[in-house]
Amino acid sequence: MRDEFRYNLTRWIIFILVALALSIPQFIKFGLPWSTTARVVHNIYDKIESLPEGSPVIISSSFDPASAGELKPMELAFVRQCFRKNLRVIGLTIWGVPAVPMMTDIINQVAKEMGKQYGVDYVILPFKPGPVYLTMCQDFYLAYPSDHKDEPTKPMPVFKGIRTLKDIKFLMDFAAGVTIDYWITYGREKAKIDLGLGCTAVMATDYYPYLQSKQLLGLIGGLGAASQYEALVQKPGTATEGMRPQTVVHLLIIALIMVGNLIFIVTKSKRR
Amino acid sequence: MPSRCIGRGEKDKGANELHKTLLLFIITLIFLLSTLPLVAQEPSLILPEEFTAFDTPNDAGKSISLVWKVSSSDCEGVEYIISGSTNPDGPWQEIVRLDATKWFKSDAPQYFGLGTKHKEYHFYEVTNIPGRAETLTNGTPYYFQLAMTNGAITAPSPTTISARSRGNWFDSSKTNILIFVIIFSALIMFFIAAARRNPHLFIRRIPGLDAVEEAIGRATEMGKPILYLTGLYDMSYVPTIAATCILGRVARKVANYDSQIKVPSYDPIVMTVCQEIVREAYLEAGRPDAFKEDNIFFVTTDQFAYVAAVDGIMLRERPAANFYMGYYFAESLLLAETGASVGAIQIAGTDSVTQLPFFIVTCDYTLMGEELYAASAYLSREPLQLGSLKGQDVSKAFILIVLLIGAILSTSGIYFILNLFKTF
Amino acid sequence: MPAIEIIGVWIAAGLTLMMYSFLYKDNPLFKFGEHLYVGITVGYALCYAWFSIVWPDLVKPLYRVIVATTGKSIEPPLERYETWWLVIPLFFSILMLTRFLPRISWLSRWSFAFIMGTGSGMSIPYVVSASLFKQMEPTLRPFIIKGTTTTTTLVDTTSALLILIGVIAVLLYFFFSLEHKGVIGGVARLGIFYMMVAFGAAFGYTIMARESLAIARVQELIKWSSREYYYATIILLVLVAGLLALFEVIRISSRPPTSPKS
Amino acid sequence: MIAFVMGILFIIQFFVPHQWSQDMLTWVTKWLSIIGGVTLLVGAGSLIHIHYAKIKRRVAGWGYSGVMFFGLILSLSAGITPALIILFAPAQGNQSFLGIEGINTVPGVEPGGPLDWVFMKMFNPMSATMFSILGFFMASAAFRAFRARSLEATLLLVAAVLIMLGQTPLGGMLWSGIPDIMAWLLAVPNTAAKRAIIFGVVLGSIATSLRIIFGIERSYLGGGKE
Repeated sequence: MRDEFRYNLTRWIIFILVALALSIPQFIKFGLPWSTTARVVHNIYDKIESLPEGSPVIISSSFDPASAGELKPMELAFVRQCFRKNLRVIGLTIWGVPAVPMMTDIINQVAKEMGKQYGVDYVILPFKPGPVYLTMCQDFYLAYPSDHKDEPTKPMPVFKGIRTLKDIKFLMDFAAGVTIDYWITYGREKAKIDLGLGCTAVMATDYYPYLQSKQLLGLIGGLGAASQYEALVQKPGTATEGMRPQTVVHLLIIALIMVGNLIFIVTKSKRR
Repeated sequence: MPSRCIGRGEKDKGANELHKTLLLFIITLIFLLSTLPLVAQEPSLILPEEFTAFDTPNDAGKSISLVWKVSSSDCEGVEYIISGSTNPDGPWQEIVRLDATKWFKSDAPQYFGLGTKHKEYHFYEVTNIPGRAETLTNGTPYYFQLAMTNGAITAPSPTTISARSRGNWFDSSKTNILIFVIIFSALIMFFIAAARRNPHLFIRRIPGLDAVEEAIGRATEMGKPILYLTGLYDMSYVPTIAATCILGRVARKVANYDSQIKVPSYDPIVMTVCQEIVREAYLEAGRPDAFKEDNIFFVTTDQFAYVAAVDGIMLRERPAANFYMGYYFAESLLLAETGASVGAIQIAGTDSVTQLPFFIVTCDYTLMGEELYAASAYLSREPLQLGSLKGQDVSKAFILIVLLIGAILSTSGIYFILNLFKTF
Repeated sequence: MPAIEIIGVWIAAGLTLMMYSFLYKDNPLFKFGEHLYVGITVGYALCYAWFSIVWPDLVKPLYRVIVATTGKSIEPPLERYETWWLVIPLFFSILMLTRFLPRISWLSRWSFAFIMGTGSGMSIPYVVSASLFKQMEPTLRPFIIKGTTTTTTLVDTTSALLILIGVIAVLLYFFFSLEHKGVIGGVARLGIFYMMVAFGAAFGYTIMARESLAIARVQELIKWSSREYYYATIILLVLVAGLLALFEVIRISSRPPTSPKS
Repeated sequence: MIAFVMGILFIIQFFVPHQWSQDMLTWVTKWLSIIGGVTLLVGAGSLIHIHYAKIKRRVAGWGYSGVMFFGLILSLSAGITPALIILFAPAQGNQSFLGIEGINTVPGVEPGGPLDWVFMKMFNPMSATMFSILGFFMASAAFRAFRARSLEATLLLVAAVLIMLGQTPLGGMLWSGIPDIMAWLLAVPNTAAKRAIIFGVVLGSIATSLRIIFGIERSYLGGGKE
């Protein structure tokens, strides 16, 4: 019992340290500008900048609140850039039910801010399970006969000139899971569509091989990259705000690893 | 302008003879044209040869390919005009104007392959005739004409050609994939059959298994129990099956050494299976009396409650060794952390890539990814596992050799192997 | 601010803190929150599955097809996908539902076989193409890369060569038909180093991911502790702490005094 | 049998560009989507079944199963009530099929609707918190368990620390080389290792797919050793 208490005590002290590291930098503001932007992040920004006005772009929003902390800021920044470039934005998800309200919330928020019109400048499609990404390659309107409000999709101006996935100029997947694998495996193979990935930091390293093979044009991985994107779009948001506590917490964890290992080495040499 | 245009012909050193002929042809043409009244003074354009139309291969139809040989008067500013009709006598509808320095057959390797001679042909894929239906109709004949212009003069099409589009039954650009799929399937099937006949196909010893024995030995010395977890998946997943296979081996060792093994389960069915396996292991070791059924128990199917319960067990009973086999999610960190802080030897084995790093830094030995399956196949000698593993091994060897040789060859300028693995 | 919003924030803040109470230890508050979470998720999924998929894609089109076949006019006219072919997914869907009838639940296996078989068949060639051939291609390219300067040539060539070596070394590590001895053992060990760097990168990123989520939560909690929301976070924090203390008191007092395990 | 026929059919489909084959792909993917929707219902159903059994048998902690049902009914009613309102609203004109022909999307999911409220105020904070708890445990594990036990673990930790520095602006401020080193680590050793791992995973998954098609892998049918 005493052991268990002592065990928990160390734990609780560390938890309190983390809580402080997370919250104090939210009150004390200090500047932390990025010295460089990662090339993989910049690639996506450049691609969008290079698209002509009115090009259709799909935003595949594949996450739920559990990953929103990381992915929401980058999606906000990306949607903002698309609208600023007057691209047509098609929001959809192939991930799951809870992704739809998240996506609706994000896209609507930016659209309202920038005065974009639903059905003309952007549209939000409902979630459909199964291989819709393949159905879309064949016939967009069979995959999505109607939008999330049950308006028929075909007559909408936003869909002008779109027959299949092949007519989409760029697809950006904000992924908390394997959805990007589907886009790479099916969307890219079948429709030759250009892909970008915004993902949680947990997944980021797994997709570097696809960057080198050009199956992905660029990658925004985690909150750090999201704040870089916010800097590119020149609209600092929660990711930029979050960099302060992020930096402090990282330093705390690095320090904890070092102290822990120091104790480990010392006790090991003593035992000898 | 003509001087620039001839530059193209000069590149072909071997085609001197042809060059001369062409020059002669140009002179003749200029002569002929200059005899006509209203024609411009500028030297004229030479219409290309071998203008052909055919159904575009490797597609669902609704498209016709037009191919013609590069003309010696191709240069910047010169354009080809393609016009089409559903009737051999017109009316003609202009389809497209193409820059004569672009649009080569080599741009479409998905239709024609990667041959070097494709640079000598122009290629355009017609998918619709403006003003007609949205796409071409399969089976209907379409007629095409090819004209050339350099802005000042236009050379009209000498011939009219026709073709019908149709759906194709085989996409030859995907032949390499088909061959791979067939060979790989055959390999897997062959090795599964081979493993059924002879379950002693060679697999190397997995070093992690030595670590397992060491850990059991130490637990016996210390007189403390061993904790064995099988992951959070149910019995229908490969990692769980692998985990139970390894459990059998561990339990036998434990029975021999007369120490104790505890298996807190996440799933009732997994628990029953584990009980059977451990019971059998004790029986084989000749000590059925030492088997305690209560040591293999069901905890809960709730992720965090499971963690809390197992952490509690670790803190109270201080096991000498912890085994984490099977598939884990975020709880891996919480489990392994507690285990490490009570000073147990920890051995993990998982194919969950996101959790692997945590196990590596908190455990003494970690079976990474496929090693888990290999260890299980090594121990169980089950034909399905063993055969698949062997089949994959052979394929891996194949990829390995291809990569090595292919990279060296392509660096020395031979692209044969690289091209074999191109996909379109 | 509308009352419904304020109530919502109080509930959201309360639930967040309930979940965080797991940091203290597993407790009834956390269990309550966890089960509530599962319930809501299931209810939400049920609504969505029915109203967004099964109803508009299967039941409604089929109903319209039936009406159309009986000769009545239907408004709006039938779409291309509204045909009798829909009977096939209906058939497999019904088989799927037999899972709840123990006596004929084996019929649902047909549905699973249909899904798994089709899925497997579809995936094989695509996976070979996208993840095998497409990934082999860049590794097969010439590893001597001429850059604009000698330095870039050197850097790019070394990088390309290191990738080639790394892929081969890691593949060899997962090759089980040869003992890891001598040269092979050495290369396989090199493979381990490559993997450790990759796992280290993943590890660093994972830490970042988890902290980012915590930051987002703390940002919200701080927002909710403002006057605008009637100090929701602060009051609820005190409440949760009080409840935890109460549970602790109850646990200690209800434990038999001579517990053998403590 | 079904798995075999469908599996082989769709392997072949990939290689056949003909319109028939394309149409088949289009339709079958749509069917799979529909069956997927039904599977969602089935999944929810079996969970309800488990918790119902718990309550019926008064298993320890059955009260929490009650909490689960409370949550379930809460969100279900948030979705169904608007549907019922549409159903019984006298203003509805076109009452062709039970009157709910007009419902195609999830009722109440629009911003401000009841289902949206349940989602945003209850589901959202809880699921976000679940994973953020790990942010705290990560720190305690860093102190107590992340040990450089071997050369391998040391390498791993060093790479991790580099990434952690490089992923915040601090890395570049400390030394301008850190972001470059990080980018190189990700683009070279990481790419190489992950690519080889992808090869392994791909071969493994194809082998599993093949075993399903040829009917020698049946564990997906559930129950394993029932």
